[in-house]
Amino acid sequence: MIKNKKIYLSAKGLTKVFGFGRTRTLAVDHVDLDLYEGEVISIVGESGSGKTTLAKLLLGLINPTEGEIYFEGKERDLSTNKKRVAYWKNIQAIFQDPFSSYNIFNKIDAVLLDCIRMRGDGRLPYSEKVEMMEKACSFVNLKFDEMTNKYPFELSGGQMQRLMIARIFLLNPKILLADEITSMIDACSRATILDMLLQLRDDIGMSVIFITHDIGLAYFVSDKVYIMDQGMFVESGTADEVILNPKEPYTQRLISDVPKIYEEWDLSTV
Amino acid sequence: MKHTLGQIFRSPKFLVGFVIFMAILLLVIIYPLFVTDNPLGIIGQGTFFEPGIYVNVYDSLRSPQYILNLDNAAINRIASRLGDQERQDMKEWLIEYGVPEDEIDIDDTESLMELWVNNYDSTIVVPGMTAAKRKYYVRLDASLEGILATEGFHISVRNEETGDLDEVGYVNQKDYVNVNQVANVRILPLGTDNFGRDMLTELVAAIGVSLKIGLVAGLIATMIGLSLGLLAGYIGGWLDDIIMFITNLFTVIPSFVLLILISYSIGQEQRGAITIAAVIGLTSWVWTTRAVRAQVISLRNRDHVNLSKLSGHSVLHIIVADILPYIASYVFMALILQISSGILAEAGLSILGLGPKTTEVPTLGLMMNWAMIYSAHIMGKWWAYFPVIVAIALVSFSLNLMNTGLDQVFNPALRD
Amino acid sequence: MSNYMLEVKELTTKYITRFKENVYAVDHVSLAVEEGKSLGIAGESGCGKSTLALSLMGYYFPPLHYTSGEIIINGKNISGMDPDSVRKLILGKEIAYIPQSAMNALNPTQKIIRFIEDVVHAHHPDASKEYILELATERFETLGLPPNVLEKYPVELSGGMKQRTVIATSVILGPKVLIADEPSSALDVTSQKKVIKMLRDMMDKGIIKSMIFITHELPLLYNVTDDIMVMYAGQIVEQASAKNAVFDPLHPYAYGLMGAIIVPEEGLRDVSLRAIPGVPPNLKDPPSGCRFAERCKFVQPECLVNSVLMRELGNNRAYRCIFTEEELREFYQNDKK
Amino acid sequence: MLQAKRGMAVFSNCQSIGGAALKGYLKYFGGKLIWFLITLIFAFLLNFILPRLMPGDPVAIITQRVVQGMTSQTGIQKVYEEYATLFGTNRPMHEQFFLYVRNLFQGNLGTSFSQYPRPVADILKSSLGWTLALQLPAILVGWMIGNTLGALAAYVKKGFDKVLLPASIFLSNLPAFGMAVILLVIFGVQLKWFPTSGGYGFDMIPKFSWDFIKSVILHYQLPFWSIVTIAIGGQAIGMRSMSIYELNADYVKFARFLGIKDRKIIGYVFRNAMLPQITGLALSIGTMVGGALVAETIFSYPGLGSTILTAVMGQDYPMISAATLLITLMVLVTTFLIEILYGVIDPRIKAAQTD
Repeated sequence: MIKNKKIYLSAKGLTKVFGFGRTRTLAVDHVDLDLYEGEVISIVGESGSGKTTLAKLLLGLINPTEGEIYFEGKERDLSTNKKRVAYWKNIQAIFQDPFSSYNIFNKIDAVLLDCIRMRGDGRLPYSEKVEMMEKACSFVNLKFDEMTNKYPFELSGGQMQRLMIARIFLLNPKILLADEITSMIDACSRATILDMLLQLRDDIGMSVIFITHDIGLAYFVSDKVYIMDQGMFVESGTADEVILNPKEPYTQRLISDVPKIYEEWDLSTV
Repeated sequence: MKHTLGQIFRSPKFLVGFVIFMAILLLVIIYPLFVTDNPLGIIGQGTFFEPGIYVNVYDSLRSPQYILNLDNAAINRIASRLGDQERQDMKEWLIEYGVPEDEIDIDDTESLMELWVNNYDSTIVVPGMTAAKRKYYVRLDASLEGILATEGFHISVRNEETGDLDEVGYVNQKDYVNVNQVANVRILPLGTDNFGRDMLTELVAAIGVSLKIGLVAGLIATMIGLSLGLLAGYIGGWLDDIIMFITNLFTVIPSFVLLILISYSIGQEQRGAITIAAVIGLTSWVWTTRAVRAQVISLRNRDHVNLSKLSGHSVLHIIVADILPYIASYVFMALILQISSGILAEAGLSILGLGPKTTEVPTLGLMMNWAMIYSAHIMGKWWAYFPVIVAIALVSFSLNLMNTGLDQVFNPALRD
Repeated sequence: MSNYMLEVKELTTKYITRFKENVYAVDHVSLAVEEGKSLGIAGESGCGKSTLALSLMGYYFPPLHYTSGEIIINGKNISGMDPDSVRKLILGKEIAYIPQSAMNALNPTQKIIRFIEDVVHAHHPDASKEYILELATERFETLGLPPNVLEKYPVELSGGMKQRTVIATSVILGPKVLIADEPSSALDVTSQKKVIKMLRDMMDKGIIKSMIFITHELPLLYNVTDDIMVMYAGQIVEQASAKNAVFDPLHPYAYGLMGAIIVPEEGLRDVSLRAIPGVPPNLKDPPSGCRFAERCKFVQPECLVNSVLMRELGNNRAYRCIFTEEELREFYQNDKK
Repeated sequence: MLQAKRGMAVFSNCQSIGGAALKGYLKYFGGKLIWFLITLIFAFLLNFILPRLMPGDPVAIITQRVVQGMTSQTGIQKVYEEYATLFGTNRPMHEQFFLYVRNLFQGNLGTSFSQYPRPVADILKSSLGWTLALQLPAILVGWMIGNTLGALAAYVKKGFDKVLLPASIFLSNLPAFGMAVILLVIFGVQLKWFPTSGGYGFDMIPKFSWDFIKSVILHYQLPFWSIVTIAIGGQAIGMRSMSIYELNADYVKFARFLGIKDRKIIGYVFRNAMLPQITGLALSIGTMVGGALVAETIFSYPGLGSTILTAVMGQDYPMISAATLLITLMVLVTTFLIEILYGVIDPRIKAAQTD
């Protein structure tokens, strides 16, 4: 069923090198990736595997050393600020730490108003903008009037992360990149966050790229899984293929190292 | 924002520093409103007049006289002429002469004078006393001669035609004048300096100028530091390497030596106060650049900056809205330190004679320099240099205290 | 009744914040661990589990202050002991502590062996350097750590290696009780497994007599500890064997928590995850009745009235709720439909 | 004392530099060395150019002084040309620079204008000895005392910290000459314990007799203590905040929970807080030299400070550029040495250097 969908994003031979001489590090090493409309994929890797660098490459926040990124079949061109903004209308992100995602000197309304301006509705009367913001907040079951002209430090982690999703609701991009968005959130509010994202996927066909170290989460939420280690994709395929019967030794060891509760967790294979 | 302001004004260190600094600032602003004469105006003929109230003798003779019967008036009059040294010498002579020591009490002026008058005779040759010593005693005896006299002074005026002196008035020992009624009275709380200028007025003006120099130097250094730090930190790459190379160069070359070289090569004529401030500013931006760069680098890939990019903001907007507010507190603290070091640098330079031109404007450094050249400190003229040191110390102490207070507000780990 | 390595009765400790407010992060906690057994303590961030770890050590320094309750280690009541003798006789010897972030738990400018010498000399001043080196080498080898680590500086070790070195160091004197506060959560999965294996080996080989393992990762606790306690807002709300706690939780919070577990195992994709709305209460002035009341799906008016006591069910199973076991099981039955 | 024992432990660990680490080391210090040389060249350039920017013509001033009595214009002109060639000021700028550098390497720093026939080199040689003898020990002693006081303020929280911090803030921003003058007045003029100016008695000729040395020691005291008190203030504040940071580090809590006594833990903290202060010393030597120069001029101590002052008064270009170059060199060398020493002492830095 994925096949007849449009292809949103693909990367060919994507590479990123930092530093030179003594401090030269190869963060992303010739990575290939395809993302279809409405598809949820996960990039799973330990810290230092290069998954965050890959995320920044896909987002266009940093430029690749080698390889190309195609958006909707055409090669991506981010030479001018106008082109970059046009690209960012279609691809957005939510980051790991809600507390550091907000500018502490601005009220949280600024975050939502930025999105409205970026959508091109900047000149709408303020009342209409408030209406939009109320709709977005209700989507993430927050009440706008409880939120408005508050400063970030007056909100809880869960509320802030949900406001980030409200932001995505306003921009309704084609692709959302979620970088470790649940690792700072308590388990019991994790489910609500995931449901909201999947809801957006069903409503507007938004495709999601999950960046995570939590293999359980990847298995639970995504259609395709890419296992990443030292900048390279070690294995990729559907969630059941990769996680339930992995072929590569690295993936096998990775899956066996995760504690299980239904099957026996074999501690001898250290 | 209100919340942090509240916190700032609750930190004791900041408050003390702020109060001292404001007091100095107010002094510099308000004092010239009352005392309008030129700080470099020479009013005293002669060097280093002691602090005190200077009453015009001529006018006091003209002003109304009042009779006051004060019992220790005579003793005060003698005491003011008999220093400890003279009392010691008198005691010595009397012992030599044969008066038993326990009878002599040099603190009781009256009994000492009586013994002296009854026993001293310049003709007696005391064994073992040099000729110079004997002449000294003769002079001492003569100077005491008039003290006990009870009659007053006759005041006379030379008559143009006859050429002789007509008596105009008589002043006896109990006549007093009311200072407020004397036409010309000048209070010199800090006396005068070696040129004869009123120290207090000069000091206040100097503090004002030094503050201006510190402010200009501080602003220049902080602006350079901020812009270079932002460029190096945010844009990075080869630009960062060049800026850091220059910064490292300036870190190693001692800024004070650089100051000497530059201000020296400007030459005496162009060295006005503001040029010196500019030179100090141009050689002391290194610390701020380094610190701002470090902070900007850590901010550059923070999530809120990336999100701001993703929300379509321009680089300029990101720098102004997302980077600057985060480092504003640090930059302000750096400014305070730069001002304080600017003032100290100017003072240091002036001591070496490389400070601003002397004729136009007094600065704290210049006043120190003049005091040193005319060795006020060796001759014990404390009012020529000590108040200047205290002024410099107070200004930089208050600035630094404010900085430490802010430091504790902005990084809680340092809170004691 | 086999003897308890660690018994804690009604322990209460508080934080005094900078604004002089009291935060009761540990509120009348009671627990006991028998010899050869290990106890897991699960809870979300901010529930007071890390504070509990520090409070169990019997040694307090600002901002944490002791309020009331008893701590009995290997039969010795240490709650009344003066701090210096607690440090000399108990800390490192009877009870050991593993911090969460091992990254900077070791003195950065000192070799590992020098630090171990200091630890041993704190309790046995006359132990010779050779004896200590021998003891450390033997202990590192039994725990699967290369002995040449002893000559290295912390900065030369990887994250996983540093954490395992910290653990080996803290049990060098064979303490009765080991308190491990999130020992593996900052590590990658592979290093985490090595740490867990090390902890299990130490229990099996009798290097330590008992262990309290504190973490928010429930699948870990299920595989490591014999019993599990669930903590919420400074109080213990559920106490059971590992199996019962995960598969048959009684307290509504525990029920919600266990429903939110995600593990990469077959069949998990079609199970709908459970969520608990709302946020934990502020510990500065906790609500009077049941502290979980405002977030509980099955809340009744009487929950909010008086504080709820633990209900014992025998063979050290208990939960803190006013409903009986049957009522709760019935709620969960029709909640699943 | 604690310090000595700590020092031993420090040097015992530097033999353990393995082969691979050595290669990393050399590459790291190779880079540092190149940067050191570039800075040196830049310092040469600066010291050469700046005096030459001076308005007015130095050679004209000397000829004026020399030709006092002469009347004939041509005579004066000839003397001017002779000096111009001697000092090379009539050659194009870049040629002058090469001449300047060539002389530099031969140790010939040109002849001093103000003290004419005497070459700059030996004026500097004599004053350098005095400055080194005064400033290095003073800066080190000030650094030591400052750090110990700072550490004490951090550990002994209550009384000590409330008193010491404001005092050290006040001390550290007293101007260098301010402290010098105050000490001079109190101990020199009032109490007459120490002489107030000069490096040794005026009537003495420098020789190794006991009373000459006694006189030097006496003259040494006031300038020495005025530099020390300034250094104390700055270092104390730095050390205090460093110690507070270290005291809050996790290893302190972990060590306590293993039963290690506070005295030993404070030993760890002191050492970890002290090491970054060594870089602090390297960085602050530059600024301290400035302050110390001023203190020298107050006591007319025969060091580089007074030499620079007389050179400035006498508009003596070769003297000024040579003296400032010398100071820059001194600072450069000490900073470089301390950086090497730092790598040896602090394993955290050694790891950063070799990986």
